[in-house]
Amino acid sequence: MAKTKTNTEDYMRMYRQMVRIRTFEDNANQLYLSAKMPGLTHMYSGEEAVAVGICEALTTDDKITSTHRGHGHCVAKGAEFKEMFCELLGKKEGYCRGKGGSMHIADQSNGNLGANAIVGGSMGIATGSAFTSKLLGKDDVTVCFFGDGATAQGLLYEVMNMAALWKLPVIYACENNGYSEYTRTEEIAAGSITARAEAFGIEAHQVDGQDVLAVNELTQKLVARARKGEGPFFMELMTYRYHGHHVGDINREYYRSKDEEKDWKENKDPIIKFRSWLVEQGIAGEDEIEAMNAEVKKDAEEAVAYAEAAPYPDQSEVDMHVYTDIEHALERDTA
Amino acid sequence: MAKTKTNTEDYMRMYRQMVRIRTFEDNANQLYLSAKMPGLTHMYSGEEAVAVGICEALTTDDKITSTHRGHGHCVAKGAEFKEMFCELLGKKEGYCRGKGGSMHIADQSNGNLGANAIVGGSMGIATGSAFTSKLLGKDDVTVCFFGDGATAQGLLYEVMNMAALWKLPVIYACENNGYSEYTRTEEIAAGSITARAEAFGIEAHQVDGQDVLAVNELTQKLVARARKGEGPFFMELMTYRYHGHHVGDINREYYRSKDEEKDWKENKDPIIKFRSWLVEQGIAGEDEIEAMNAEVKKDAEEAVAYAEAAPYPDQSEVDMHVYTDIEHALERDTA
Amino acid sequence: MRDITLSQAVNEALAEEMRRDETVFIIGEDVAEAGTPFKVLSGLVEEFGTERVVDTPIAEPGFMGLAVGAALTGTRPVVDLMFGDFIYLIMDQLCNQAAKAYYMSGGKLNVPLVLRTNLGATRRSAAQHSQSLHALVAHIPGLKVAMPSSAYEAKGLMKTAIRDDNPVVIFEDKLMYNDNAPVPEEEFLIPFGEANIKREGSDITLIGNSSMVQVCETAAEILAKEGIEAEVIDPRTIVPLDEAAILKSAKKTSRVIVVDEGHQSFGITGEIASRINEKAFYHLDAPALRMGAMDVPVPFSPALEDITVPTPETVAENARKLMSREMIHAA
Amino acid sequence: MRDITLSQAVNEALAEEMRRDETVFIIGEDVAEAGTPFKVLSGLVEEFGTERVVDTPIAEPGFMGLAVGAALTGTRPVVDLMFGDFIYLIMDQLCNQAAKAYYMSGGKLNVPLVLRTNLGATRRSAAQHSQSLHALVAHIPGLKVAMPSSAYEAKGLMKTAIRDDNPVVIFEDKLMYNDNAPVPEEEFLIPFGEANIKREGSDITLIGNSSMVQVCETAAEILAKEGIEAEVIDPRTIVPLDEAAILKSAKKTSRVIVVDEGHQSFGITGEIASRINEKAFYHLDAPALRMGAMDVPVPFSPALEDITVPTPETVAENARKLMSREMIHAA
Ligand SMILES: Cc1ncc(C[n+]2csc(CCOP(=O)(O)OP(=O)(O)O)c2C)c(N)n1
Ligand SMILES: Cc1ncc(C[n+]2csc(CCOP(=O)(O)OP(=O)(O)O)c2C)c(N)n1
Ligand SMILES: [Mg+2]
Ligand SMILES: [Mg+2]
Repeated sequence: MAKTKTNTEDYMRMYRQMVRIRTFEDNANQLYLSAKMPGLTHMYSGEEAVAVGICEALTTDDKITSTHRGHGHCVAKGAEFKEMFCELLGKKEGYCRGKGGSMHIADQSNGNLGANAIVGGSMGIATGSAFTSKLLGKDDVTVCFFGDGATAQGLLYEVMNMAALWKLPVIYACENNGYSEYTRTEEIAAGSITARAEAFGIEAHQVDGQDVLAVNELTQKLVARARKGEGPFFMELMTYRYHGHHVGDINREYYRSKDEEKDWKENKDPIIKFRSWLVEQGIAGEDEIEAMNAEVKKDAEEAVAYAEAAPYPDQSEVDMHVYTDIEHALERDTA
Repeated sequence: MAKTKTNTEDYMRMYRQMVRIRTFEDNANQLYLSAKMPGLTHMYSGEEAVAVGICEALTTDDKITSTHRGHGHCVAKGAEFKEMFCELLGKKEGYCRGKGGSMHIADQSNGNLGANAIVGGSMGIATGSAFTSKLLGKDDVTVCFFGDGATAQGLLYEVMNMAALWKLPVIYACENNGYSEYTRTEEIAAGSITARAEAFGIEAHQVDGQDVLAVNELTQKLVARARKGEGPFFMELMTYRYHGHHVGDINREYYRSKDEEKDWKENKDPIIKFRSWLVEQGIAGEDEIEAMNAEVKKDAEEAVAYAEAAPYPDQSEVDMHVYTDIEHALERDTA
Repeated sequence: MRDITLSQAVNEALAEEMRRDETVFIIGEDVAEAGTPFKVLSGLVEEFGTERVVDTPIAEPGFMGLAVGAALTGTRPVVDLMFGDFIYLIMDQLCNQAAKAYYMSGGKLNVPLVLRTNLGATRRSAAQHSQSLHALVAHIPGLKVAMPSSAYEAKGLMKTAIRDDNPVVIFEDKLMYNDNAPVPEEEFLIPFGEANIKREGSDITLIGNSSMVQVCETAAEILAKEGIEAEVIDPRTIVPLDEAAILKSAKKTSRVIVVDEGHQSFGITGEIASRINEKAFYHLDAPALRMGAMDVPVPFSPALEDITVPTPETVAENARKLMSREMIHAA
Repeated sequence: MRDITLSQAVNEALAEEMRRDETVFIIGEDVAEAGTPFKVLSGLVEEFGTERVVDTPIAEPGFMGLAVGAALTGTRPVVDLMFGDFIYLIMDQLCNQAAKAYYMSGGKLNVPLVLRTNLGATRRSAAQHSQSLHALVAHIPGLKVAMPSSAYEAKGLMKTAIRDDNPVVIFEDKLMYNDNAPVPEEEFLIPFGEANIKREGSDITLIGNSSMVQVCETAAEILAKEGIEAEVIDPRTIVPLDEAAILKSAKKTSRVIVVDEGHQSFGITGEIASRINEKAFYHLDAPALRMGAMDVPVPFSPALEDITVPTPETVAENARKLMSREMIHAA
């Protein structure tokens, strides 16, 4: 694995954050399977090293924009289980008071500008966030997460052009998990993804998205340079999603083989790999790791229980938050 | 100048078509200046070698899509002056019965799918036309004209991706005239335009757009290859517009110098250059050329006079051509 | 007549038209590989191949634009837009290009294209996957807009749409894909601009489209038990709109409720109600009442989402008020 | 009070707000280099520099999306969309993102953004540069929509829009940029949702917005000569809509014409007419009459274009008919 200059505490936090994501997703999936969750959701399991490697290189002031597969980014950027599960269940104490749900979870206090259910929908937002930083003379950096499938959206090229022209502190992070829905990346992406960024004069890197230290090391360097005005940058992170496109996508053999899934899970799992490394390097003992895993598991279970018992928003909230200055939007309709 | 295998007749037709475009534009500009033309229009003068070099490499069955600066493409693809001037004046005998005007002039009988007032708006259309050719097993090729400014539209990258994936017989022809409206290309295009196409696996060429033979030679080669299924291709044609962005853009010094304009007009004019070459090569004498010029001038003047005298469409046409199967669309409103 | 689902109906319509006319093809995301996330197109790629059932990259403006160009040059594309909410992404190609080509060319170019998409909330899909945006396209001259309310209409309208030489947008209700309805085995078409009287009644007219037809029918059943005979009208296409049928019913019952799943304000209900008020004014006991979806983004929480759209109960409730003349605003 | 043009009014509003609040910036095509093709922004780049008057590439979805992100993070962008017809290109960023962020985040994120664009036909600009598309955005909850009808409103509404914490779309009339009107030198704001009674009258109410206010005023002058006293109402913002003022006038005159430059069907007129019919039914002598633009793409030919939009003459003509009760449809 790649080396970084982070210390034990940093390593252990990275490990913990990856386990937190996996555990969150396992619980979310369980909520779906037991018909307790409204709607569908997209699992981040398998891709943990991407979100954690990147977000651990950011400060709370730095911003991210997220995707339909956004739980991992949200946890990695500092969110709490309780508010997240409440949101997934449409409860009032959720991050968005239950109005957003899984696909719109946002946590602005930690710099997460929100998940987005429009593929590519946040590319402009991330670029604009970087624009704010430059205009107001701040030094925060924005990371824009999106999938390989999203590279087909023209919006990406429009905003990369502007980011390059104006040297904005934004990092485009393409999570290439090999598929968009049920279609392989080769079938929907001609040429080379990194070359597309380079054609706009943007420095681009491809990196092993299962190696949290490699991701973190690269991100640290790029963030530091972006803060100095050397951005934008582009990263293509090679990774894999373990579950289906969404929790309901259970029979997947028509588009990808069980062997392929098995290979990634057994041989390239970012948590297993990092755990072995931690032990090998003597940074943590097996016991310590097991204890951490157990603690995270307990946290998640408590948060789920809390969220299940938590109240829904009152019906009077339905027309609140349409406009900042109009408490109940539908009042305007009555003469 | 580059050599091609075309014969005298071809050379003379190319020359004539370039002169026809220049003459058409001079008359259109005059109509504007004398307040006889409704609205504004965008002059193609200076860029003639692009439209002619390309369209002379196409058959009538081949398609083109055009832009807001579309008179040149229209003439080059075989249109008549009379119907064109009628259209510019909003007359019934115009190519679009006066409904389209300069920015929507179309001539489907010659394979011109139409000008477009949305910058980049025809990129999808051109790609779809090539899709038809492939789906129906025909061998026609489509050329998509657009400006350097239009390369900022994300749509281009979306359709180039599909064209590359599906090997469609389409040629993207970027007319780089150095400006989009009042902004220099460097200020709005990061990186390299040809590299953007190459990043999608599309073969791209930059060519001198003032050299009609160079343009023609390259296009002939690419068209032949596209017919065989080796497409898509991309061409960046370096050229210059002599007039303002539109006919009303008269004081231009705040965004480009008179010296720059003078240099292009005097030293890089595609018609002057080709004319000298024709004479040098002994393909035509000065007299012959002058006679041709005079004939074109007369044609244009007659067409203008005809169009000025021609009738407007009847008011009853206002709600015709909204739907193919409803003669008068507004009838549906009456019970 | 056998019963089939709305999904099957769409699938059959497409298969039949693709067999009939080899210029018809389907294009969109995951239409071949997966037969769409709703599995509506399952099996078509097996019969027609990937040349005519074309999986695209996630590039809605791009494949919509491509379809316009294909339609202009001799094919009949059926564009599959996975969610109606993505219509915002293709508005330029749909409204500036497809809708206007025939007019701008003075009748020389035309765009025989079908845009298949969907509408409907209460699926817990939140604000960007639950909108009913048919009003946006109905406003644009040059487009036709069809709103099937059952498997029967889904098949008949789709076949008509494919044969139409103009761009047609079809909105299917996401929640109805598995609903069964009797659909003839033999070929049939449903002409555009002809409303269907789903239920006859003399006391009040309920006009609904797509998902709201069922809501109106259920409301009518509730009302029937109370002695109120509601007439239920399904316009089937909102452009063209069968004004004659609507006015006839309005004049007969003299009370009308227009029900729609799009946002109420600046939507479909205002247009239909206005035409009724304008053209049947002296026949009405009360102005046509409008019931659209609330003017709020669709909330995720089930506790909120369910109250944003008209239901049989709220329609029946308003019908009762209209019958008892309670609905006329005070002053 | 001095007279200034609508262009100058917009320019002043922007300059004042940019001086007041350094988070305000302008972004769009040719806003700096050329001060827009209509020269509305001339001089601003000289005062505020290219950092705050930002020329973009021709990438409407891109710079609109960028502005949404900038607004979410502490700035107040004023997006310049050169022609209202390009709104189709940015609908996703405007309607799926900007309009919904505050709601979807449960009140945590908000988008204080102004989208400046225009509307209006009869400029011989043909179908893709002449549309009046305000109905599309008025339909989407979360957006506010302002329609200035003179230099005075252009200034006051723009200043209010910039200070508003929500996304606001302002449609200016392209043909009015050089029209003069008295505008106070001292600072003023025009609150949203407050209609302006442009002219008092007792016989009939004419409701128009943007370009159509002038049309209604001229119609009122024509009618006055014939002894018909028309009241002219300019809602100034269509979202929020000053229903109270509209209903008050309707009840007073009992006859209403709603005039708009957008396509009539499924547009603004249906909404306003419906609200009047619903809430002032028993006060009306006739249903509110609608006069929108024809439901056709805007034709280029002057011979056709001019008849597609309401004019003072056609408004006056309809007013006369309404007064003489000719407008009620036969049956
Ligand atoms: C504009 C848009 N088009 C289509 C969809 C439907 N959709 C949701 S996720 C997805 C695939 C995205 O693939 P990718 O970007 O690779 O992300 P991944 O799911 O692999 O993480 C699609 C097509 C959407 N939500 N938005
Ligand atoms: C979508 C869109 N945005 C903006 C415009 C306004 N506009 C018309 S032409 C033009 C410049 C186009 O530049 P380029 O593509 O280089 O073509 P050129 O005019 O130089 O031939 C602009 C911005 C438009 N018509 N459509
Ligand atoms: Mg993917
Ligand atoms: Mg140019």
